[in-house]
Amino acid sequence: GDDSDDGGATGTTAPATTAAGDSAATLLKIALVAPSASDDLAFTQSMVDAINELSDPVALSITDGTFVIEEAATAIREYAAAGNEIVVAHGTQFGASLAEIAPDFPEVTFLWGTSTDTQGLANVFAYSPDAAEGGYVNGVVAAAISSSGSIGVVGPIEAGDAVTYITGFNNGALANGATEVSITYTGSFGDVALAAEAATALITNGADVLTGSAQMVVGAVGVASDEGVPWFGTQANQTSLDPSLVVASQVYHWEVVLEEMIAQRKAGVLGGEAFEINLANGGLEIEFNDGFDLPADARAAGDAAIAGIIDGSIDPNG
Amino acid sequence: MHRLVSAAIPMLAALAAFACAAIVLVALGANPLEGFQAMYTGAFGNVDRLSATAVRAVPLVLVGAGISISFRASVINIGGEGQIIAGALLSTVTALALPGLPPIVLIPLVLFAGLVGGGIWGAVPGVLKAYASVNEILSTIMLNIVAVQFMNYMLRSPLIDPLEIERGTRIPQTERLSDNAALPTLISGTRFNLGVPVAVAAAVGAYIILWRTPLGFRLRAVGHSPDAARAAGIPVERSVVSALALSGSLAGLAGAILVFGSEGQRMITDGSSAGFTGSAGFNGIVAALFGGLHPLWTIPSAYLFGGLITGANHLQRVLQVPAALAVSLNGIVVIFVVSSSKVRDRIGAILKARREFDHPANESTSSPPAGEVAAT
Amino acid sequence: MATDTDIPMLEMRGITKRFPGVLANDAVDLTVRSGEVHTLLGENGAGKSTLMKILFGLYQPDEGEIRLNGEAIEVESPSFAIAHGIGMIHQHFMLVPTLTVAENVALGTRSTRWPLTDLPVVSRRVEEISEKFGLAIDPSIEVWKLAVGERQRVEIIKALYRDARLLVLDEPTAVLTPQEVEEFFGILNEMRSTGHGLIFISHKLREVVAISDEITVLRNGRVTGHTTPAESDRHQLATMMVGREVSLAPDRPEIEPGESRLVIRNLVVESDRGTTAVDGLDLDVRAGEIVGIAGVSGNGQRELAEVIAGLRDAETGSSVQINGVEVVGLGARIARDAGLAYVPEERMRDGAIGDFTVSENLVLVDHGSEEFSRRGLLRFGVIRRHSQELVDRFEVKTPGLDTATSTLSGGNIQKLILARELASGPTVLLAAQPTRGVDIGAAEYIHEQIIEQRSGGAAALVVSEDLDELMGIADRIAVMFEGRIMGIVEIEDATREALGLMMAGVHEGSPA
Amino acid sequence: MSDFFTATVLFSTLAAGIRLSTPFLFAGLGEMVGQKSGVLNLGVEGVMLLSAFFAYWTALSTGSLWLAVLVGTLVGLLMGVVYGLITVVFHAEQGISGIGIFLFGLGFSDLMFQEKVGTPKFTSKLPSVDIPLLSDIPHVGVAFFQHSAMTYAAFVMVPLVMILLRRTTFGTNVRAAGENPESADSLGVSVARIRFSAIVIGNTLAGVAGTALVLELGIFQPNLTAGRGFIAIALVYFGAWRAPGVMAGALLYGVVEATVITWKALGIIPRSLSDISAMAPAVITIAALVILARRVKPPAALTQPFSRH
Ligand SMILES: Nc1ncnc2c1ncn2[C@@H]1O[C@H](COP(=O)(O)OP(=O)(O)OP(=O)(O)O)[C@@H](O)[C@H]1O
Ligand SMILES: Nc1ncnc2c1ncn2[C@@H]1O[C@H](COP(=O)(O)OP(=O)(O)OP(=O)(O)O)[C@@H](O)[C@H]1O
Ligand SMILES: [Mg+2]
Ligand SMILES: [Mg+2]
Repeated sequence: GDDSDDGGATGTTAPATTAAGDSAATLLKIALVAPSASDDLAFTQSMVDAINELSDPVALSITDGTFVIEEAATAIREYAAAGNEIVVAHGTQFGASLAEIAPDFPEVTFLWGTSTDTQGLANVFAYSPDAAEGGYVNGVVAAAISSSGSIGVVGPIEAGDAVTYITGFNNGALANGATEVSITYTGSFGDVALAAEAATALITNGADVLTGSAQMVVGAVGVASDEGVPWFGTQANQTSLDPSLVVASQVYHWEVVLEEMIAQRKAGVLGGEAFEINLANGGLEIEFNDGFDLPADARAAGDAAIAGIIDGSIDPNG
Repeated sequence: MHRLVSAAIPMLAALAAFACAAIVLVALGANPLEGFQAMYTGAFGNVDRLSATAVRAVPLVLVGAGISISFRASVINIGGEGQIIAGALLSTVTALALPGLPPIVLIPLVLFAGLVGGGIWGAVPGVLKAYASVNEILSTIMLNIVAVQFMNYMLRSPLIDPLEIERGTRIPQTERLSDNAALPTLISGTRFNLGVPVAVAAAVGAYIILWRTPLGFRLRAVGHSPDAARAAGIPVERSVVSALALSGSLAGLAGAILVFGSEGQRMITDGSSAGFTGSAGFNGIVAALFGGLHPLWTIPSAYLFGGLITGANHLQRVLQVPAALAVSLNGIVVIFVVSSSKVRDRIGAILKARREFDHPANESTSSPPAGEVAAT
Repeated sequence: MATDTDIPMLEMRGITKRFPGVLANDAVDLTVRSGEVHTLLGENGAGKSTLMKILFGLYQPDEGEIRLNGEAIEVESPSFAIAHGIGMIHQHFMLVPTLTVAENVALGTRSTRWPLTDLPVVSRRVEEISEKFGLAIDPSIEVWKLAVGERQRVEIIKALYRDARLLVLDEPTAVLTPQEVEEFFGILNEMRSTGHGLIFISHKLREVVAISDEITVLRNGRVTGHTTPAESDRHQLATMMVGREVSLAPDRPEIEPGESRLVIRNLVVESDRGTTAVDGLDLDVRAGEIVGIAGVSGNGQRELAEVIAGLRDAETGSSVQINGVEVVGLGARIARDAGLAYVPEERMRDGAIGDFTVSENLVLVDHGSEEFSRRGLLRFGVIRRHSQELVDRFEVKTPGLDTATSTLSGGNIQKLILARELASGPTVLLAAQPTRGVDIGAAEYIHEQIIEQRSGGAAALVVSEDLDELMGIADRIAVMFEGRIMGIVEIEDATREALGLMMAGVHEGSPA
Repeated sequence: MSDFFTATVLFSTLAAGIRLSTPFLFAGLGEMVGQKSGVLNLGVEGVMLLSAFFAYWTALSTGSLWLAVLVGTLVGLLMGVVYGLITVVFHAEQGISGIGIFLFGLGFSDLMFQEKVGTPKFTSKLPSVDIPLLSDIPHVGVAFFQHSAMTYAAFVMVPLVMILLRRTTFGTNVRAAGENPESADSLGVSVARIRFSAIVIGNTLAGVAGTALVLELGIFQPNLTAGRGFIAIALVYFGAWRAPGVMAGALLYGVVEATVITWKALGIIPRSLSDISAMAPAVITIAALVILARRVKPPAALTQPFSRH
């Protein structure tokens, strides 16, 4: 079922990221299909950054902003047919399509995330973050700096990665003395105005620290920033949104597992394994913002939580 | 002279559209000629592309055929998005409930469930309009919002794949649906599946309903003049409900096909309606209006529009320009070319000529003298 | 009366206008002098409105010349016409129903308080004009609330407000009651005496004879004659326009009426405005008789007809039976299934669908019957044959069966509706204003058809404001006043005077 | 539980509702003016997005909110000219061209954002203008008198639009063009010019709506409007083509939205019903219409292109 005559058209693909001087032919050809924009300061950007961080330069093609699942499926199929060696399907929602496509291209390695399993496909590597870990650490630090003990969370819909992060956050905050974690799901990934009003409502109701997940949280960050309420980020370093109020961000370093997957492919293993980035393997990192005047004890609580999670003494999901 | 002008206008419109697109492409540092070439190959380049375009056109054909019915009855249905979702949900539930049925039974059943789901979601604004004077533009827009939230709720909670709960990943999707419900691929190696002929058949059905049946006659009568229709004994309120229910059921069928003809074979949400429908609920309106609100003309019109979408996506991949470009290009082309009424006039003229040639009634009345009463 | 100059106010020379398949005007000449009422007479579709629309800039002529006060002009748009003192009162009202009278009048004119409206100023001028020409109207009322006669006045005021010297009146009286026509003629006389030029179009010969100074007759788009009331009487005029003898009083064979087919008891109906429109009405119409309902419009006739046709609900306790079937509030289908045929008053709104083809309109009521549909599909062959037959039988002038009905002339649309309604072989016929706007030849034909139904044993109820019409065809005439029947007169005893008194609400012992 | 009923929460919810209704109000009034003239504009969402982006970009690159408001408004005006050309001059089908504008706005604002801005950044936001004295009234002040200038402007637009439509010659012409263009034409009113102007006004207001939305948030995102343009269209039907009616609809929708989000934040609405409760504004809007049971007809010539033969 592969349609080889696509090669001609897609062959013109300009390598987006090529170290100068390298001839594209010798580079590993990677294609990325992702649901939001490459510079979204969140999920998609984390993967683009990671690929750019790889030790060996690659020839990268990107199809981003394909939130329509069927369109993403077309792109995945096309990239596979066009001779890319690795196709990254960067979106949980693409998994079902991948189950159909991957068997048609046994020579291609597909990376699929976030997912904890490969659906039994031999040429699929899965990757996922244990977002609860960073959530937990953020929660611990948040509780430490909250004077009211009331912390607000703004989420999109109660599903996927957001739930994992928020669960960890909730556990961390409550474990460190927070009295109340108010979690609000706005019902939308895109409604910035609603996220802003959610943050306003949380603050009115006494929250003095906020966090949130998904792309609409910028609305909430804006409100936090106006009200002088500290903010915790996830998925990417959100410090640039407010250099004085963003306390810390959980950042995804996919390159940790990407390197491993690429190595496996070079060794002839095309897939079949699930990888996780976490604090222990350095795939997850809590980046503290130096611009925020974080009390030493809060920082210490955070570092302790990180250590505890790494050594297994703390279960962020528990 | 006048002829020349009216022929030139759509050409100029097309040129203007391409000129605009070219400017944007150049601004993005891409070669416009390569871009257009990529667009063409992406949409119609080979069997595989043609099939992908056909698959992309399926929801547009269905929504468009449905829109033709409702607009002909003077009911403006902007609720395609919600109706697609409703049809998809009901067909999904059906497949979840009866996974073991053989394909020959299950496939028609899930498609029928799609029809019913969309039909119900269409009938609601119909009833609201007919019996509570709630304008359908308002109610269909609002019901789109309700449908999305309902889908999110269903996929997040009652219908969620148990594995997702178990693993804690909580992705809002159903388990993989029974393979017995999967729409078979008709041209192997391509994505051309059973959904395509089903959509075409449904459009033909819509045509037959509108122009060959008493029901369609009534809908059109109500559309043109509710007062005259009422005085002639036509049930106006019921016709309004039928129009929206029919229109919705075709959109619902599109929803079922999106689920069971998809690569994924399960229903999943990204929280928005567009993620699932690809905005077919809106784009179907374009297909229908460009097809002159004629269900049969909606087929080529949807195919062209589908090609515009697949072509623009392909262009995006080939030239590595942002995906948002594809959406803006679609907008530009729609604005310039599709909305140029001269194009519609021409289509109208073609339609008219066609009607004069192969009007079915003409054939059957060849016996009585064509004794038309001349006006002079 | 005429001004002393030789130059006529308006000269139209050799005007030709073609529509697809129709030569609407064929080298038409028309001369109008100031201070005269010049009548255009002609059958439906003869081209009268077309000629006038050309004069007003709504259509462009294919050939021909227009001179206004001796000067050649090219009327490229209505604003040009208005600027040159031409006013037009259209066959179909050109009013914006949601605007007030003053707003309608002011539309398109300059405001002294621009950009704001100057409605008080407009209202004052409207009142002046009203006073001068006797056109009573409240400028602040919204037009949709007005009765037809009042809307007519607004149209005239609109023209006078713009200082129209030459005024086209395209069938202004078609919708007026006899009283309103009287008043209206008063206004025209006033305008004539102030040197206005008036072009008048009407199918009512009695009016034409009464008001005209000059008469031009059109047939098939061509001028076929020129006369004055002094030279020609009604019969001659009728002959001139139709091209053959027309009988103004149709034959009505003697028949003994049978059982009651339409029985109305204690009918109480509310109007749209919430007032009581029909107030405890009882009436029987028997097989083989035609009952006329006379009355000044607005006395409940419309509501009565709509209730019988199943289009309007009545208060509880009301009863209307068609062939023994109760139909009140059950919808038009029930009434029709019980044997009713209905020719509505507003033909373009309720009677036919303009965008449907002639053929589609001819099966509008019966499209779902066994005859026209089988196994859920329409039978186009049968429908076409049936339509062709009706078009031939009822002499509907149309280029073809697939012609859009809206392009037919008014009279032909009315014929089409009658053809459809009568073809079903009704046992009860309800016809409201059946010949309104219809030319004399067509009216004759419609009357014959209604009488033929009567002969066939149908019960017919004809609502009309045209007393001549009712006196010509009815067996009995019931006069409605304020929602009740003032009296019922057998045709032998009916006089215009007696009926007129009853219509005005004066009680007189009814002879029956 | 009873938290919601403390005055503080109650009135801040009201304030949030008023904030949320601001874009609806601008866009709804604009759509209403267009519809009154007989033109349906389904492109509101697209125009809002374009204006939002360009206003944001201006604010970001110049730091001037005034300039941003001006640019956002002008973009709306420009789109009005474009839409006017398409529908009035070329007699295009209104449904298609509106959706074309929607698609273009959605895509182009996203494209420009990625090309010109990329990583989201905050601009300064519209400052809250506290009305002297009134804003000090406990609770009431917070709810009604501590809003941005744009919010006050939206409510000031209500009487302005009423005056425009009811008291000016232009307004009379607009209503005539939407109700009976033949009649307007027969009196020498240029239906094309009137409709064109009405469309330009309508789109300008849609542009202001997008501007108000983005400057209230201080940040742009692709598809920032999240369907608000379509809701604004629906609210015109809710308001039965009357400015106060559109205002009532905008407030109803906005306040219900604010209430739901507040109740979620307070935990009054359990998380399991988060999506179900998000239906509330839509459902309540429909329900309100059913209860009101009004029978108001749209302008008679709505969606009908006009041309003389
Ligand atoms: N009576 C009929 N029987 C069969 N086919 C018909 C009939 N009327 C129309 N059609 C078909 O429908 C098409 C009409 O399309 P068109 O868009 O011209 O509709 P229309 O006649 O203008 O409808 P409307 O009167 O509602 O505007 C023709 O191509 C013809 O094939
Ligand atoms: N816009 C049009 N398009 C096509 N044909 C038309 C149009 N207007 C009028 N006609 C045709 O031109 C002829 C003359 O019509 P016109 O309306 O002038 O008749 P009329 O004398 O005013 O009739 P009536 O007494 O019924 O009003 C008719 O055959 C009519 O069908
Ligand atoms: Mg006429
Ligand atoms: Mg037609």
